[in-house]
Amino acid sequence: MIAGDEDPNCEVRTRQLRILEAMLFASSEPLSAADLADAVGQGAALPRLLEELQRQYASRGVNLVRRGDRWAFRTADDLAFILRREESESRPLSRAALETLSIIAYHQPATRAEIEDVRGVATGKGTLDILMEAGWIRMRGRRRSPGRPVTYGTTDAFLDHFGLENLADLPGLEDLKGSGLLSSNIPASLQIPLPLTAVQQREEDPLDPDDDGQDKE
Amino acid sequence: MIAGDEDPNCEVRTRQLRILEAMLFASSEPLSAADLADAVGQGAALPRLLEELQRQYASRGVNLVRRGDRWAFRTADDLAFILRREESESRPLSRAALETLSIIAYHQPATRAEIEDVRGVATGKGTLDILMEAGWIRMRGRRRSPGRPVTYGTTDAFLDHFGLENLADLPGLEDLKGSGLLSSNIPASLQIPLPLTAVQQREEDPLDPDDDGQDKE
Amino acid sequence: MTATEQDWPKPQAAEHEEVLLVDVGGYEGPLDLLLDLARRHKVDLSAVSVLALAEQYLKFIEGPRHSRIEVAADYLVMAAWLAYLKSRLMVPDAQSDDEPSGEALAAMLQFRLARLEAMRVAARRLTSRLRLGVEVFARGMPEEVSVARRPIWEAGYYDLLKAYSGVRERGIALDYTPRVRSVWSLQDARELLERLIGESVEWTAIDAYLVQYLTIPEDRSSVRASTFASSLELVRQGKIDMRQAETFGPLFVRRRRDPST
Repeated sequence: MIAGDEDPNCEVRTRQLRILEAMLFASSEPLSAADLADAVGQGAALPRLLEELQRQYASRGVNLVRRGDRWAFRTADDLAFILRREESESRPLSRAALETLSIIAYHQPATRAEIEDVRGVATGKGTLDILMEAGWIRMRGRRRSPGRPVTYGTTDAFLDHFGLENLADLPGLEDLKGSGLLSSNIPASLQIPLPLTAVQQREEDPLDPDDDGQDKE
Repeated sequence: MIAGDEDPNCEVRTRQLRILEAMLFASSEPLSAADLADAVGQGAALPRLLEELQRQYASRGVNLVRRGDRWAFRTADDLAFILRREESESRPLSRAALETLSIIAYHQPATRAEIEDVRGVATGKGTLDILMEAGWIRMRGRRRSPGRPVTYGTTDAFLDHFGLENLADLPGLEDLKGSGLLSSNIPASLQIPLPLTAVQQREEDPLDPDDDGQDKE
Repeated sequence: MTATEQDWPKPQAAEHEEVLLVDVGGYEGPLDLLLDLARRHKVDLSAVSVLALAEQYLKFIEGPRHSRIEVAADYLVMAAWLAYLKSRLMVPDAQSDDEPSGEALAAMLQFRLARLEAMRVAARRLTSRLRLGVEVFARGMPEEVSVARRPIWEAGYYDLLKAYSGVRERGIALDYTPRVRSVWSLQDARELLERLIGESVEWTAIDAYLVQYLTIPEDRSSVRASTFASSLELVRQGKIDMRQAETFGPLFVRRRRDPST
């Protein structure tokens, strides 16, 4: 069943593939290359092995997918209608939460002020909390700007949930970039004093380990 | 990749296999034939499909196994080791263990009673177990004396860990005094055994292969 | 500039009156309301007349403002800004003016509307993807990885030797037997003194009585200490007298004469 027989180290390779297969199958969470490397041995050409495994499973009912820097087996997209289950979430995300999530996804790293600037309305702290609790966003760092506001970004779990290989897969990302709608640097001529402006500097510092994201009063 | 191409309804069959594969993968419990039948269509020859799937996965890292009249994917038996991860953590050896180890090193082969005699304190079995687990001591044999007590000695790993070429490298009485480890006003009667000179005197029998070191009651 | 176009289709009055009754709280802020107003008439936000939009907003907000005092400040700030924008759009720019032109402000508003719209579309596209746990699934029966914690024991060579030395020294302490010293008890000393002094009433140096006992060096201090202590006791009991002529001089003792005899 295993392809790649042309390889002289076929037996070793087959075994490495089986180990990867078993590990990825056993876990419900995506595994990082580091997690996998430990099991197959440091010398193994992990990227090529994963590629091979991905190829072997491409036509099957279960596919090997990449989620950020992690890998996981997921059921094939085209079987969605057969496997579809009722949404287990007791309450779906509010429009505010969904909008905030997509603003963070497309603009990351984004501060709360920037999110509010896009939405034109104050963001309840609860909205960010819900998204963090869902594991889809996280605090990334602090913007190098007055007040050093916390910046938010999406997580690998976000990629996993929405079936994205990486952030470049965000639907319509290229179009949005092309139209300048994601540009944070609004031309100076368009700066308006009222009603809502935001400091749009991109620089950020990574979050300190002991920084809980609370702003100093 | 999918075998069974000899089947005229290959495409249907391939699709049925993919559905089974995805369902079995995603299910939180083993599935019965009845659970699966709905998804692949009532007309399908389910037993043959499952057999086929089982065959396809037989050589892989994950196998399709039958549990009673239910089916599930499980990690291949020979790869069970990847599911047991060992995490090591450094811990300092207790004083009791250090003392016991040093006594065994100098006085080997030494019985538990002899170790206790030197330490002046009863030595818990746990202490010896820890040293054996660390790979630094081993059971050498049984003393040819009443009760035939087990004798302990150090291992090559012990030499390795402490950077000794052989046991004769252990510092003698004068070395210990010279380095200030032993106070200089110790009685002349105190002897530090020369490593393993005692072997000839202290008769011991090698441990039988089936002797687990337990003392007969 | 599309922002100054005057061909904004006027909504029918009836419909407009209805809209006016809508609680502004139903909108997520003034930008949401503006976007909603814009989208009622144009799909392409870049073609929206900002001037007309501003007028609509101001009209919209007037209703609740009069009927309900608690219209959110956000809406009023936006209303004020749109009134300002309107005036900038209607009055030609003065060259010396440092303020941004009406067109620039209008373009900025369009940009923000388009950006908010884009994010809404993005959110919809995101949620219409096949989602994990809804259409796509992870392994349902993950096989737990059991983690066995294996201690790596740390012990240095010095620790080992220190431990051994410690144990051996402790062994010595266990074998310790105190040196047997001959010690004169006070009782013995007292009996001896009484016997030696006897009935002698002559002043005699105490060392002279003890001379034979003081020859053994190890015993000397014990003999002295015990006999001295005992002699004090005998003085207290009125059995002997003692005297010392000078500091560190010899001690003299004699039997005390019974005053009654």
